Amino acid sequence: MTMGRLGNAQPTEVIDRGAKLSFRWNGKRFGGFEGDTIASALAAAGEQVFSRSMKYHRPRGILTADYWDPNLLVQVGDDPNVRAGHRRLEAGMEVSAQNVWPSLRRDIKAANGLVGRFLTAGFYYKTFMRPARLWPAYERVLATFAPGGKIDLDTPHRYHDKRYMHPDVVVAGAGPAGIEAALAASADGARVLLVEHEHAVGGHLRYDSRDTAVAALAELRAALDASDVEVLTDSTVTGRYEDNWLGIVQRSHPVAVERLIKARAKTLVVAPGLIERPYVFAGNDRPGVITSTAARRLINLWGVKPGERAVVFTANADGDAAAADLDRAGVEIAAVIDGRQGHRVSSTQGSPRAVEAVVSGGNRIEADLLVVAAGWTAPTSLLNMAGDRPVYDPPAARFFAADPPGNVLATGGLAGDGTLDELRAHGAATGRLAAQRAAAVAHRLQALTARAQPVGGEEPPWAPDDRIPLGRDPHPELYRSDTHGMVDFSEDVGSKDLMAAAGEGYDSVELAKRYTTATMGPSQGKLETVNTVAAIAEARGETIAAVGTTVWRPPYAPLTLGALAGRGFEPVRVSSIQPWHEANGVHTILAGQWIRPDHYGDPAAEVRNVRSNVGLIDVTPLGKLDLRGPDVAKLLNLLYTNKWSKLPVGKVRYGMMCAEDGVVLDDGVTGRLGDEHYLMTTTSSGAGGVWEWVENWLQTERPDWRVHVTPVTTAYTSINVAGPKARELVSRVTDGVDLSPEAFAYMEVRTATVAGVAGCFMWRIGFTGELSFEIHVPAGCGLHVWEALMDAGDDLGVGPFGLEGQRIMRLEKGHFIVGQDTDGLTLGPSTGLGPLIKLDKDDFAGKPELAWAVGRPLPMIVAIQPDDPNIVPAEASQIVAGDTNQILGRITSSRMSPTLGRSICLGQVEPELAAGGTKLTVLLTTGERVGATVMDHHAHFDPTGERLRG
Amino acid sequence: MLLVPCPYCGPRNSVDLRYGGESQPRPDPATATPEQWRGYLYRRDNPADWLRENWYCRSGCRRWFTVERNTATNEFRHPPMPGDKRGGKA
Amino acid sequence: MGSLGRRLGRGPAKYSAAALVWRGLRGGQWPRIWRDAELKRSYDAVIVGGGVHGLATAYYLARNHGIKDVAVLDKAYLGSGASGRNTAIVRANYLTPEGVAFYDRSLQLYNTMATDLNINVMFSERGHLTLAHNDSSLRTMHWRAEVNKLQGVDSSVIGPDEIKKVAPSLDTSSHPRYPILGALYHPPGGIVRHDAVVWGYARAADCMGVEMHQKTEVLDILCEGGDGTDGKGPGGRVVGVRTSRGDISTPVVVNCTAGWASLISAMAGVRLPITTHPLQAAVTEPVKVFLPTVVVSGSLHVYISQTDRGELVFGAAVDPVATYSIRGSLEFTEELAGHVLELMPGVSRMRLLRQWSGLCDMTPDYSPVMGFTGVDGFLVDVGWGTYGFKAAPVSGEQMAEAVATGRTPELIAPFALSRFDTGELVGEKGAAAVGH
Amino acid sequence: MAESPAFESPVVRSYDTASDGALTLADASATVKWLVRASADGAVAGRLGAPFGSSRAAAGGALVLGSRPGEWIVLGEAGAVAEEVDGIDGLDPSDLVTALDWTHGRALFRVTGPEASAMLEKVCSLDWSDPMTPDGAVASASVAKVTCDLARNDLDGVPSYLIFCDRSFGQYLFDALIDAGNEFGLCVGPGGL
Repeated sequence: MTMGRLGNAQPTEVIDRGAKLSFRWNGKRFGGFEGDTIASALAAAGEQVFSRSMKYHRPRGILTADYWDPNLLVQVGDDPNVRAGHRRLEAGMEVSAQNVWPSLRRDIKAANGLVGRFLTAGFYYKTFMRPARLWPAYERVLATFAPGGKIDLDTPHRYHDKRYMHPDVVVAGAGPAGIEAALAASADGARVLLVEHEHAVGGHLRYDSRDTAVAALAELRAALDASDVEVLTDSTVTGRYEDNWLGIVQRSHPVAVERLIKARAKTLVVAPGLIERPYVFAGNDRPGVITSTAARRLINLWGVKPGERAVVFTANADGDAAAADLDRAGVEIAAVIDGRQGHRVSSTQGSPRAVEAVVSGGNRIEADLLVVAAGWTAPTSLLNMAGDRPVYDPPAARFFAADPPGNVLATGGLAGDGTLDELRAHGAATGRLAAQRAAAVAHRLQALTARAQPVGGEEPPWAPDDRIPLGRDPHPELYRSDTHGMVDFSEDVGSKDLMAAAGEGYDSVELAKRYTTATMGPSQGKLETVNTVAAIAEARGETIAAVGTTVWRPPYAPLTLGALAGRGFEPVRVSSIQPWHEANGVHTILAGQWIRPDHYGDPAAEVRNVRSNVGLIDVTPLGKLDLRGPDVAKLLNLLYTNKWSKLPVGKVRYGMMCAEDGVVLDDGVTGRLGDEHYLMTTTSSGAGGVWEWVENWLQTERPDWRVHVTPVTTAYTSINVAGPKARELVSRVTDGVDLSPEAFAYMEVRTATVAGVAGCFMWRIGFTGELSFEIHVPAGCGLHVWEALMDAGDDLGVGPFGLEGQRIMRLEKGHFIVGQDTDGLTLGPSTGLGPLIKLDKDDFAGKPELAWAVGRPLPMIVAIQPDDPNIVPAEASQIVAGDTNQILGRITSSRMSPTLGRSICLGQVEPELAAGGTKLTVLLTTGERVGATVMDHHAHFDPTGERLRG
Repeated sequence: MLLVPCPYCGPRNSVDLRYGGESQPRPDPATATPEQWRGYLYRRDNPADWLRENWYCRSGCRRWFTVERNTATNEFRHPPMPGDKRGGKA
Repeated sequence: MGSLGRRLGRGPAKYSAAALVWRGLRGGQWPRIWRDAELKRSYDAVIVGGGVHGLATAYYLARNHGIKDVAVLDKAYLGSGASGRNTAIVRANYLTPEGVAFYDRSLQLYNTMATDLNINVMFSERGHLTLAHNDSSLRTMHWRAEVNKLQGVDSSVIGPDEIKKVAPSLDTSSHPRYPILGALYHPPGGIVRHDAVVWGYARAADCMGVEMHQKTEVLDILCEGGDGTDGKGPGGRVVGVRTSRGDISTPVVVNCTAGWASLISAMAGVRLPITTHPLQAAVTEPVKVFLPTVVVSGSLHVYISQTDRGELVFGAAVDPVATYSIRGSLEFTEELAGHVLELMPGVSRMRLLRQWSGLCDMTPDYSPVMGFTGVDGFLVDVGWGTYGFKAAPVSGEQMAEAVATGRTPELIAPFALSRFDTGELVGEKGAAAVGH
Repeated sequence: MAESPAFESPVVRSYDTASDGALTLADASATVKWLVRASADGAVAGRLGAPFGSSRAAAGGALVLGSRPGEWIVLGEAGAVAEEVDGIDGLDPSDLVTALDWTHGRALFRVTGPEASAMLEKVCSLDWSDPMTPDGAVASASVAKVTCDLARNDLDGVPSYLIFCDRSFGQYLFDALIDAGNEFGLCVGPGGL
């Protein structure tokens, strides 16, 4: 076929012949106009072959000339699989063909066509089994057949954006019916969003050159401009999810590359129109064989003459209209074959430059263009995304949606056929119904929502569907001619493949689809589903209705990962002291969402400084819950395994929490600040979970208890001052509290003014085993207090220490960490804190499991020292039985202790190995086995705890 | 995205809540046999039908509540939103 | 492959390149993969669920134990459930010794499956990377690696530089939020063509006389002598099955229904430690192959592989809300895309083509429930969560042995239902937050 | 209350605070905020007079937000807040009442301008239309993946919203809001309510 630009401007064309654009196609310079698509510009320049087919590498040309055209996937710069039938031409575009080797014109893999009969669908399941060792080689070859474009791994994630919307009515598809629906809904006071997949509104009117159509489109556009309807073009409703939650991708956003809109529509009107269906016959995928829609789009939108001499196979009015357009465009009509009269096209022959149509009866007609109008596919996707299946209507020769939910309404071609006026009237009626039902939903939502304006009056009744239904024009059932041809153009699956698969037993549409991969390609069944079903029905000798179709799955049209990801929010939390950390050479570590100081260059030195002088650590992420009320003690008794009833004011106590299955959940200290006022601390990672856990107990199991729980984790900046000189340092900045050991003993809490900041809580506790003061400072003054301590302690050698230093020191002290030294099955008694599990309390979380566990031999957490003090077994090193591979435990924590100058560990071991002095074999990650010994105490250092009591 | 009928806030997106699973009574720890207690811990009816279940309005009012949902259709019993789910009835 | 080979004979019914050519020339029709048999009134054993587990169980019953009077019932078509919806990843690098031994056996069976079943299941042994983004997950990777090594499974922790070699498309640069600190690398892991496994087992079982009955729904399980109503429940025994096509008498019913396991078990009066959650997956449009291995991130709840067709296949963790609806959600694809781009920023222009979901039968300890139930003749092979596909061959082999011998094979003893009465759960919980 | 001499906001970066008023983001973290808990229908609830979802502008200038069932946030000048909360815990001995100074615990931002709701629609899934979120409405929701308390508090008829989050998220959320507001020409205004 020979294509070219028509000399005279078409009344409906969208190109600006005054605005020339230059771009490159496979390296060569081409020209086009503003308003062209990539494909229309190339067609105007006479290009006929745009791609090679997946399996046989057959030359492929324009088929539908729109977004769904399976032959028009091209690479544009770093953007693969671009729809050349849809993507607007831009100056300087670098466009190249995909799936060609070495080139579009000469493709060596086209030789596959010759052996095609051996490469029947699913052939790879039947071969390459032996010799098995060769399969990887075969696989590499198969992989080279992967279709599609190329990924440039340096492609940046450009600016993508998202927004939420809560419109009353969303209309998907801006054809005449969709526009009328939007206008009518808007006129009824609904907030309406009209979403059009193409670059402009109008649907099929856009490429209809008849005066009535041109006038109607102008009228509809004017009405839209005058309305409050929000219109999005080059945008697609990609999916309808639960409760009318819609995904809408806007490719035309001024700022973002793409914007994903998440809309909670009160009602959805689905009006995408119909998609023209290819006809199956030998050579139906030859360049020069196009749909009637493609012919009309090429001529009327872009002024492209699709050929010189055409055969038109038409079975409907649109085919007739295409013939008229071709004639007007000066294309010689060699023959019009009327499918309604039972005539058929049975094959084409000739080179890509000349299709020779053979019609039923065997007559051959010379031509360079075969235009086919064989029927329609109804893209009922948005109507059926809840998993229900469309229903086939033989007289109309297409599927219709099964009854969708009441807040989803169809109009336009999905609802039926009719004159333009009938379609517009149905659209308007649908819009009104959508608005009425949206009003009922809006009323209900507003009435149920606490913050909403009080809504007056009765809820509007659920409007009945009194639309005058559209008719269904009779249409001949044209699926396959008397020859076999291509069904799925993007997967290279023919009717012969499908019928063979059905004969082999893959005779349900799902099995056939899985076996042949028909409908699995980029067009996702838009063009090929019905022909696929028809082929299976033919093979089974059953009706299309009996075979049925597959479930439509989202997305309606493919959308980029960039659009789905959007900007990607990743919240991070920092303490008030973060600016100081950053100014002082901190090495941070991510703990959950927290950015925390890991160390400031030399963790071992930080440890030595704490042990000999004094150090400060920022422990703000430590979970803190403010507990108030007369029943707090009861609550603590329920949450912790130990007893809390007798905790005096001013004292703090350590507690361990277990879940209902007895597994260690969290631990921490809780202090009593007043008669009915406590402050609970949790692990940093457990803070959120423990809070929900507490609320759950109070709201569901103990609603009668009078306790208020308030999370105050970041209301306070938490600073732990640790080291022999801690008291000296703290005393220099603290007023109103006697810090002497007699007045303020270990495990006590005071309220103090620190560095002029009142209302600070001061605890005498510490994870490090040193004399420690943990100061909780109102967060707005946290940095101030930290700096005051740093200044005041200059002569004492005060310095910061980070998580790593703290981890080393807690390991020296043998304190376990929930989630590191314990795991998802570690029961309370395994921690060695059995004495803290008070089974004589009448109830507490996990009590039954713990009661049963106490008798049982359980794995135990123990302190372990390798016999060679210089060997630090990696955490997770396994403890094994001698030279065997039998696992008896594992190292859960290990470090070199700067204080002891030797390696130290915590580990979990089988009960029989838990006694102090037991010799263990540790399997290092290097494979070497080394000896180690279980210690008498968890604490490697200062087991009696004199230092922290000091 | 499922709309969950929070009795305090009103309908909320499911991601605003934590799913609490099947609602079931906690056995009396004093008298529960291992089988009863572990039945409470582990075993579930898991019907494809109406289910009494718990939700926590995590991003909203921070209240735990119990509702009935049909696990085959994800329809909530009280209060339903008009129009959605099967049949298109209000 | 023994009896299978005899059944298929040497002729063109057997799959081979030669047969392919022969048919290509002769243009003959291949025989049906399985016969459509009449549903009989009685069978030695009935397997509920025509997925990989049910079909594998039937295959091994016939092949290893000569029990061929077996019916596999499915309410839809074979492989219509999770078998055809999973992301087809296989691996053995589990956390617990019992888990490793079990899945390693499964991997062995996958290795020889193509020749055993005479169908190319396209087992692509391309390696499996589990990324660690923080020190606690890195610690878990080390833990798994050490346990794996002790079991003779090829598995080790590698650093960012080696990761970059294995999968160049990963962003191993210092990353603000999800730095790639290391990964558990498991060379024997890979992907398999899941449908081929379903068809292979069905075809092979069919050859040995097993009957596959599609569109045959089980409505009730007929019991005698149990504590519950109609003789169901502990202490009772199975006498038959009521189906949408009539009653069948049988002494043995095996429940292999994954997401629907609770409903089928309830028919026998057995309450399971299972809740049903959808697991969503998605696939992109094809691009030229660039990702040579399977990539998993537990912290990001995502796993990625690229098929030979060039599509990226994505999976994630199960949806938090228990439901039997497999409608799928937008938020899943949003989260997924965000996480994929965290790992591979270069693919932002790839287009998501299709999303779907399947049902997972989740247990409290991320391990299956296999074997006897206290109702005589009623066995379960359930609780497969997100790891059922990779376990299908060994599960079929072991369940067949349990049915044939009446004893629990050692390999599946840790997965007995009774552990939920004694509280002796399996320790996979730690590692399996994302279970692929 | 923030009696300490030096209250430091969690927003530590400095921004150009020139504002054309079209869309303004202000850091009001230093504002005194109290949290009150009591039964939703007791005497305290009566005195505070802002049921869950609504708010009340007190005569003394404080703003009372019904942030949750049985939970209120009272904010404003120290004196004005004191007027509302002083002695509130003694109001009804039969009711458990908690009143605590939350000034340091919560960052507070105010976004004002005709486009304010359009900007919020980019980062929060609530329906910001007048019927669903009228002036005075109070709710809690995720904003850019951080759980926040939100209140609509128009300024002379111009839509304006208060956003409270955990102090530790303050800097992150402030930057996320700036990013969301860029396309509307957002400016950072001078601090304070």
